[in-house]
Amino acid sequence: MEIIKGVPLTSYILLCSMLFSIGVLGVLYRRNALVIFMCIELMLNSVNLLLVAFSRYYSDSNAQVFVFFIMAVAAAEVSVGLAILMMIYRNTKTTDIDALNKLKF
Amino acid sequence: MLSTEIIYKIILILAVFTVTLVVALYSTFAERKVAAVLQDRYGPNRAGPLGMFQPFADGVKMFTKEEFIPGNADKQLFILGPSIAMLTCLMTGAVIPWGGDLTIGDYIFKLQVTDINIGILYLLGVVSVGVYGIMIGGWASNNKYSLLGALRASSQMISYEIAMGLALIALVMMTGSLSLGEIVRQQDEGLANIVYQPLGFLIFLVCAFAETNRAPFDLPETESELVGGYHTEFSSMKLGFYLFSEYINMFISSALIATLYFGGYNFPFQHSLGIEGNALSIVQTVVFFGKIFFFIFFYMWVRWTIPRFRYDQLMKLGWKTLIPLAILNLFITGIVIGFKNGFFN
Amino acid sequence: MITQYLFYFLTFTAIFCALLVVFSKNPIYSALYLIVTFFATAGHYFLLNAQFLGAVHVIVYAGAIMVLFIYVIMMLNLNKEVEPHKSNIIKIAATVCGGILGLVLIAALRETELGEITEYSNNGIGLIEKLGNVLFGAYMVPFEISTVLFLSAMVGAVFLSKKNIH
Amino acid sequence: MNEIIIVASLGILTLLAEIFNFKKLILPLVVAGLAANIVVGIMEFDLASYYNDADTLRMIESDLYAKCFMMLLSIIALVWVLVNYNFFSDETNQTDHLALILFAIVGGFCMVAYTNFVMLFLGIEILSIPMYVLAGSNKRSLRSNEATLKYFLMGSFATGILLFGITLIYGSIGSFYVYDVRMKTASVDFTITPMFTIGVVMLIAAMAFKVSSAPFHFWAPDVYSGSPTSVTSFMATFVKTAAIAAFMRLFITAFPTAIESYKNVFFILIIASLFIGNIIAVFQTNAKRLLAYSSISHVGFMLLALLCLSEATSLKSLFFYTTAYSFTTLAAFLVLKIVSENASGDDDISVFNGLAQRNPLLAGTMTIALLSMAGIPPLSGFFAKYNMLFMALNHGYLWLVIIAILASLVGVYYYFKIIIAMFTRNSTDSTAIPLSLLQKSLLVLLMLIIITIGWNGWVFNLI
Repeated sequence: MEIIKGVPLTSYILLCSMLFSIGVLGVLYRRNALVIFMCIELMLNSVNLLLVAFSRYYSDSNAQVFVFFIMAVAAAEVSVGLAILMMIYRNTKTTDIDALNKLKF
Repeated sequence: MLSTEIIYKIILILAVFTVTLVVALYSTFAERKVAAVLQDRYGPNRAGPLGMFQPFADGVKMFTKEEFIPGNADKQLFILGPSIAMLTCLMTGAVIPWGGDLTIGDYIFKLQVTDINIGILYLLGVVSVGVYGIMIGGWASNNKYSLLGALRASSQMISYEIAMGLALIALVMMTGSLSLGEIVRQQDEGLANIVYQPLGFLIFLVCAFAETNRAPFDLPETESELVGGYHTEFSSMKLGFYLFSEYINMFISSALIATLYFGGYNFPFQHSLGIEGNALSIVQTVVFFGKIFFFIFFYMWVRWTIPRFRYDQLMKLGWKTLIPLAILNLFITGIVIGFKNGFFN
Repeated sequence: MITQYLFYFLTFTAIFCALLVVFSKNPIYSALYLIVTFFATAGHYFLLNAQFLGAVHVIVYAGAIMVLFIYVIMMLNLNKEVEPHKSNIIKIAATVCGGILGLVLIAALRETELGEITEYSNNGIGLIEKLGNVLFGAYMVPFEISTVLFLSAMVGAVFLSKKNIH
Repeated sequence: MNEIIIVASLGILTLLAEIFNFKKLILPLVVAGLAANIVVGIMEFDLASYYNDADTLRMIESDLYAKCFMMLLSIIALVWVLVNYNFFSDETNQTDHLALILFAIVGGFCMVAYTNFVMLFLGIEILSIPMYVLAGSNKRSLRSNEATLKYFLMGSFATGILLFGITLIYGSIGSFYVYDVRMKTASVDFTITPMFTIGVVMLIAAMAFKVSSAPFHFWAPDVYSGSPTSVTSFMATFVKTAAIAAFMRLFITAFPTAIESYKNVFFILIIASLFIGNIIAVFQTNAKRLLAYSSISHVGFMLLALLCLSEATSLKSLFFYTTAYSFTTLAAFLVLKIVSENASGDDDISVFNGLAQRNPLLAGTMTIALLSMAGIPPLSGFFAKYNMLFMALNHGYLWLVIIAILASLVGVYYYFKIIIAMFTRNSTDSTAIPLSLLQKSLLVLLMLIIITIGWNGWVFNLI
């Protein structure tokens, strides 16, 4: 079967670090709550990929099961998060997080 | 060896591709004929003998129509939408076993493009991606009717995917395999799965109707309320892609119903007929297509018999009837399997 | 050899589309690029011989989560560029922060001497039978507990979206 | 495990109440169930020290630590439900609120008893998701909306960081079981790699976020002040206790030896929490924000126990501190809730003006609670702080003790601001505030708890 010839684990670690950083960058850079949320999904996704790479490296199924739980939690989080966004949109007609500034020091 | 395999796979893929397209093409014709029969009229009969060339005439008409993209539409997405719809519906054929093995010389050729061990998951994945074609198309048109149609279509497909998945899980629990090839082989040894999973079959059938957006669940394109639904703004071959993908979906889901619940390419008493080897495989393929054509006919029969649901009825059916039923089915299946394996002793 | 090319192709796609997720003006383009990123990740899963997770990844992320995202974008009709013009300082600060985080991670993890995955042959850890045994064996308790998570997410989503009669 | 099963079943029962229409009964049933849970827990308490259920497959462990914190969380939950009886009075949302709270309690139990990172992660999420929803349970209010959105976005962001941390630790250890991590890190040939360090630091950051320690505190004031007061009091007591217990458990089970390598991180967390919490609180005019900042400063004290993990009294000090802090905070929020509901939802500090004349019991309870928070002897808050500082002193952190004392002196100022308002200012509205019998008895009960639990150290010696 397809064994990854010549792709060191470090490549996967670097790839996932980059994806994770891009996710963090997006969270800080964007103001639209929906896009911020997508960037968080991107972060979780990079974690998943890294776990699968490690699982392959250690020949250990535990990490893949962990990925399973992360997916489950991501799905639950999305359903709640989008419900929150919809609720806010009903009140404010925007998903821009700067429009919500009632609570300031 | 390897190159023979690759060449064979390429040929098989092309063959499946062609057959799918031809069947879908003639399904459009069959649809009109069936409608005519059910309504006691002639249907198309001018183009060629018995109107056999009608689909080609339709195709030429589609191709030569004006290519029109609305000014406010998102151009890239407007083209992407129909392409995804077409792509996803053609992808499903890859895991369906079309017949037994063919032996030519030293080689054994499987009549299945790939027998991956997660075939059912592959199907679910492709089906769930299929929503994007409609969503993107409806969104890109920048038209209220299209948007409403797309919203309806996507929520309908998401809702019915759940019940479909649950019905499939019961089947998987019973067969213990996610590979379609394996499921069909098991039905050769035992009885067809419909005997063990009648409720699961009914749920899957209803969900398959809803997933393909066929009547009585064709709410995304109700012409009386939404003009044309998500493809209101589409014309020419882009519209053709959408319409065509619907027929391909119908063909593929008929094939799936036959594979999962009606023994696939197997038929009763096939080993006592005295034929075997390549001859048997060919007969099996023919039988398999017979089953598929029956279900395609069934689709049309239902379309011209049962009136369309209202949207709230559709959602109620999905969430309040099918999902509880599917869970019940899952539960019963689990208990029966538990008894068979002696968990309760 | 071919897997190496595939690896680089998928990596490039994933990172390029991830950047586009962040920098696209229109939310729907962000969502679509995110879907492409997810498909690239699924490709990586298949390369790593985790077919089952790859398929589940497509079903869950591309088939359910992103559909919900696009659904919400469509419902809210966020067609236009809704983002107000932010001061460039915040954007630059964000870019610097993200960049520094990335650099730190890469610089620190670059040195990791863990060898190649090649040596560890395929023993079917990604196959569904193996995963099922682990999930319903050692991970039985978390599996059951996660039902509480789903229930609370369901109740929460319904609670937030239903209209109150006041 | 029993606690989890009991409370989760109560949650499901609550949902069934909506279907089968016995909503009127459900609140008494839940209260009875929570009380039964506590009774069962106390009966099993002696078993706890050696009771290590094998059938939970090394995912949850009922050791003494877990048992004590589960009991504390159960009692907090029960008192909270009683205190916020009218939070569930709204017929349309009653079962939703109750079910979400019960599920959150299950999450809290998982967080204090995990032996595997999966359970830690699931516990945090099960606790957080209902909290995201409840923070926004006042759907029409923009402040509540903002609170829920901020909480949700930052909470999920922290989850991402937590997961990356767990992954990197897995990458360098090869296991998710905390005891495997301990074994590997304690062995001689283990060297701390950059990957491990980044993993641990990310884990610390995420947990610091969950306990709202500065500099990861920025969400807390907004979320606390935007959410409905009942939910805020749950966050400030239950969620904080569960989070700090999970944080502590991480270090006592997974990296007991690593704490020395990362103590600089903790110095930053502690000093920042003490100063930011206390100093910004001085300028607050909103009572909920003030309590939020004060809770941040208390986290600074709690984290001292993590820093001095090798001291024998660290667990005891932490347990006692969280107990004292939780009941004090519950009392303060109960008073705030009653007073602000009486002032049609206003939660500015000025609502406390002249409270002593309007209702002496309320003013008395609030005074006791605030004095306890400030650390005035002989209230429990004093003993809590004393134990912590004594332990830090034993560990040789004299400078840290001095900083902590200085910071809490600032705290005395703003606590007294409220007390002075209650006793010397005159209110615009001088009508008496009526109290129900339940509220009166709860106020007296909480007051007694605050005064007495510090004496002769029985709570301290439980764990």
